[in-house]
Amino acid sequence: MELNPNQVRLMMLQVADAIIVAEPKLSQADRDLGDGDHGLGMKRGMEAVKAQLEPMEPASPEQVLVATGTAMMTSMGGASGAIFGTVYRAGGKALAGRATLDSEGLALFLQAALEGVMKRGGAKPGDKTMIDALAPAAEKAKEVTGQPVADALAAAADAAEAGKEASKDMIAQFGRAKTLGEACLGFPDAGALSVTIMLQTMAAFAKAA
Amino acid sequence: MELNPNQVRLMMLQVADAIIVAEPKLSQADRDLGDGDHGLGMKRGMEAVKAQLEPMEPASPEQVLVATGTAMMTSMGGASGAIFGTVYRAGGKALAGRATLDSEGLALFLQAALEGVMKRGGAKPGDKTMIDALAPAAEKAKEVTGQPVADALAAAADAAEAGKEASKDMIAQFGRAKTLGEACLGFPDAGALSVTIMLQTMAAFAKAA
Amino acid sequence: MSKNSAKKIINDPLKCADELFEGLVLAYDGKAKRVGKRSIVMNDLRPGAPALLIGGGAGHEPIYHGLVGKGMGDGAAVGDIFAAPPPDIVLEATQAVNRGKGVLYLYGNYAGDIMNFDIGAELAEEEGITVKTVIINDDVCSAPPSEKGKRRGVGGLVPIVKLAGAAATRVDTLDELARIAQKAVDSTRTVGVSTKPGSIPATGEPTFELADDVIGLGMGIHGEKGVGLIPMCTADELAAKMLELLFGDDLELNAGDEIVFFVNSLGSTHMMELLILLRAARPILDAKGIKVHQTIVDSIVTCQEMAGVSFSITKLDSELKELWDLPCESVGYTKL
Amino acid sequence: MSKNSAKKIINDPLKCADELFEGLVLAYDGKAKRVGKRSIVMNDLRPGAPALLIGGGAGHEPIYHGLVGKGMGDGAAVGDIFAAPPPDIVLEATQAVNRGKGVLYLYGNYAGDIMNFDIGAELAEEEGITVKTVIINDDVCSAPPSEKGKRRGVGGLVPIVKLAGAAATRVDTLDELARIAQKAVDSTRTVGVSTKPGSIPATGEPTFELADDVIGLGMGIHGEKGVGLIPMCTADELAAKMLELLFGDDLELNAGDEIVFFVNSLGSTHMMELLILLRAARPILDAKGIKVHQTIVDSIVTCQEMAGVSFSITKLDSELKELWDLPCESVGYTKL
Ligand SMILES: Nc1ncnc2c1ncn2[C@@H]1O[C@H](COP(=O)(O)OP(=O)(O)O)[C@@H](O)[C@H]1O
Ligand SMILES: Nc1ncnc2c1ncn2[C@@H]1O[C@H](COP(=O)(O)OP(=O)(O)O)[C@@H](O)[C@H]1O
Ligand SMILES: [Mg+2]
Ligand SMILES: [Mg+2]
Ligand SMILES: [Mg+2]
Ligand SMILES: [Mg+2]
Repeated sequence: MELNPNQVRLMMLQVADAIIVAEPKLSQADRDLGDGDHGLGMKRGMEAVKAQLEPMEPASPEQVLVATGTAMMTSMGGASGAIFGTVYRAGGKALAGRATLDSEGLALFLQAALEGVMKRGGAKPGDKTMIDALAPAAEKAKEVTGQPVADALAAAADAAEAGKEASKDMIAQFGRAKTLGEACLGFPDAGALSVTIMLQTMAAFAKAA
Repeated sequence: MELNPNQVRLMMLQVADAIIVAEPKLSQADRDLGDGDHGLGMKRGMEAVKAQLEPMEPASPEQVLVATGTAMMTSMGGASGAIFGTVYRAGGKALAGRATLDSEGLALFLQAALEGVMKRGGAKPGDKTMIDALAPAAEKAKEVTGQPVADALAAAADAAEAGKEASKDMIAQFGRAKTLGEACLGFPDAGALSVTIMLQTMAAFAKAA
Repeated sequence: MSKNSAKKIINDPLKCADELFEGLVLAYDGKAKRVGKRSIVMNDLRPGAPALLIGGGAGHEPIYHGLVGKGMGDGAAVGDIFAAPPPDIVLEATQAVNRGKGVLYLYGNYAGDIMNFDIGAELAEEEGITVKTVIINDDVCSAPPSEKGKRRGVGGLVPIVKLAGAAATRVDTLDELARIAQKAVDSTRTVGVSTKPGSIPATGEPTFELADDVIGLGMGIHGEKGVGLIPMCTADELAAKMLELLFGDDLELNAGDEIVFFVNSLGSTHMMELLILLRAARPILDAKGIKVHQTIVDSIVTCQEMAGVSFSITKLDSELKELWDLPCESVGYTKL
Repeated sequence: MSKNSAKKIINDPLKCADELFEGLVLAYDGKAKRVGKRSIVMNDLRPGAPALLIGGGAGHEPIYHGLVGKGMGDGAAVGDIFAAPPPDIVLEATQAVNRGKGVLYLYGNYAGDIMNFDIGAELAEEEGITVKTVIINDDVCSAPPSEKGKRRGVGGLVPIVKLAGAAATRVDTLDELARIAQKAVDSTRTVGVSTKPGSIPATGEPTFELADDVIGLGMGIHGEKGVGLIPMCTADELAAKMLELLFGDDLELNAGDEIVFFVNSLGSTHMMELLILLRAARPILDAKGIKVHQTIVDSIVTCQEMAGVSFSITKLDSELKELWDLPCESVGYTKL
């Protein structure tokens, strides 16, 4: 089972709606550790994504995902604009030449996204950023290539969720929480929460598709 | 019965303490109609008065009262610094040549104070200022000359109290409440409250003397 | 000990006026000096010129005492928190700024200021110093145009002091200085609104009450009543209402007129909000053909942590415009 | 609809950044213009000179975008509320300020700003524009001197931008501009404290929590953690603590050194308080023989209605002092 370009588009529209609904939760997570605007930035980005994708008749998953990244990158600003813009732009480009999104493509997407983000921001796993959800998801996706994409997405989402939970026990090294020291223990990273919600929404879409 | 210069000095020290204690009440009255600092200004003035009068060996009531007015005038600022400074300076000068303060002197004092204040600030009775306590007190003092000064002070204090109460029904024409219109109905003027407390304290002192 | 629920960063709440004054003198970096009890006076004063003395109560910083400087006031007499300066302070400032040509007193229309400056003027006259007085009454919401004597002095004092200060660098007689200062007053109107009270350091108490869902339209800088309460509204709506009140007053504003437009925060209203209001106001001015010669967006006329804003308009004729364009420098307002 | 418990005077809470930006352009009275989505650029740019581009998130007005002007930034890239400007905005600003000699990016040390400006620089380099970057990290309480890379950019950005802006009026190469800007950064240290949070317009929520009886010592301008919480104290005690932290850092300050001393309000802290703090701080500086060449007391680096203050010290060598003394003009800071 795999997703055609238009299904990828519809999936990303659902992701956009899910993040928009989660805005208060995401802002609250950033209030605990940062300046409280993560949900607002993500919502702004997702509204730009919707404006891009709604009229689109996509020829490839790459096209949908790169457009998603570009819309986020140019509308959000802040740390997450650059980070999530990079996720979808770098990740999307890794799907060049692929007509559909299957579990192998998912693994490529997540791995390229992870590498792009690490290169962009200099953070590594354990630094209490969204990487702590993204990296386990990418790892898991590599393990489950061959499975239907819905199952692969579900597995990746679970890994992201676990990584997000694990981020509670980390001390931030990047972003606004980096000077908090031990005071950031117990709170999950806001960006990791966004990654988790995104993958969970994708998994739910693929399961229903 | 009359008060010698040192008794006038001791009386004014009691007045000072009474006003200092009443600071919150006076500030609250000004908060209702003005900028909320009347008690603070009066307290500042009364502390300056105490510093002046405590070491003084006065030769005349005039000396005590003019020094009181000068201390208020130079330490308070604001409307009440000019107004109450004028009360004691103009009123005190009217006692020139008098060795003691009797009920006749009280009438002269209050009348000169009233005229000085009206000349200084341009307000008249009914404008909702301290004049609405001072004018009836001055009026009453004229009626009771010949009585012991303690009785005259008590009568003047009662008249001031009644005038202060009557000020509740007036619409301010001067000071910060002048733009309030009918919104100032129901609240007594802060300066009228100060006048009342001063005369009541003087009356209590004279009665005990 | 007083309440400090506003968490003011102060020492003795009863010494705020003295202490801020001492700080202010330091803020002038040697360009102005302390005189007597609580006056501040420029070090370099043009010899043989009439002097401009401004002043008022403290607690509204940077006004008035922060408006002393080159092309601004020559000196200021400073009162206690929210209290006009007493006459002896007015006198010491008068003596220090006087250069034989007399002194113009320029201050806001409050009973306390008038009485104390008047007594100060009488004392100065006794010493042979000529004093003239111009009273700032720019607040259109405090009384109708027919009762200008009842109008308060508020935000418009900034352009007025700037223009009078520029005049003081040029004119040779006190009459001429007074004429220009009066013209600046006559050409200036302000409308202010408040959304939250400030509090007095010494009591910790807010100076007025205002429900959470209303704006005091036309309120004075201490919370004095204006034209009424209106429901909390958008910046666009508020800007339109404030300009409507300004246009409805007796200062004629026609297409082609040039103005200074001053958007002022009363304290804790953030500059973001001032800029959003400016964005709303300018198209309305433009539509009337009014030309904004200079925009000022700042927090200069304040009342502690009070929230609210004022719009001031000063209409510039060619004389005032020339004066406006002169540079000035002070703690509160500087212009190249 | 969002809460507006702070009673902000705004329109759509999600459009604050765009609207304040439009207002800001008007506040420049034609001296600067809007470019692209949300950049502001001076109209008169010295031909053939390297450019100074500043920028950052909105909501901290007047910084950064209010620091564009003569002898200040040539232009600014403006983000949304509390969010670094996206790369396309950085690019459009870069193109507009570039005069063939390259562009210096000067902004605060925040992950979002670094990433977005870096992407902008990559896009600009693709178009053949040389970009250099100097990052402002003056906040001594955010990391020890050994970890300067973790230090935030806070109040010291004002003297830093002023000095870099002065340099940009004089130097001919980007390298020289970057060298001076870096020297200004290296010569500047800030300590900030907070007493009350500000709130985000779009959510109405305060950005952090702080008990009524404590001060956040060393907190950043969004409420980021500093060296710890201390009990609410007097201005004198606080000034001494803040200076102690500044003196304890790695910027050598010896008798005879000349500095700019900047006392900044983070928003709703009133200038009265700033002046009382200045009064406390100056004798401590004097006792060390440090000479204050210029004092600034103002509210320039803010975070909505947040309460708190910062002290910044910039040490001036003869090169920086000469640059400091040049006049500058902007919405946020003007000097004769
Ligand atoms: N260097 C980085 N690498 C990866 N993710 C980062 C980095 N810096 C910040 N982030 C992510 O960005 C999130 C914060 O985003 P947001 O609140 O929108 O940005 P800002 O800090 O500019 O307000 C953090 O929760 C974290 O996941
Ligand atoms: N023109 C005037 N004549 C007489 N009393 C006046 C006049 N103006 C003000 N007052 C008195 O001053 C009082 C206010 O004093 P205060 O609060 O100290 O002054 P301010 O208005 O400067 O804050 C008023 O309650 C009133 O009694
Ligand atoms: Mg954030
Ligand atoms: Mg009062
Ligand atoms: Mg007062
Ligand atoms: Mg942010």
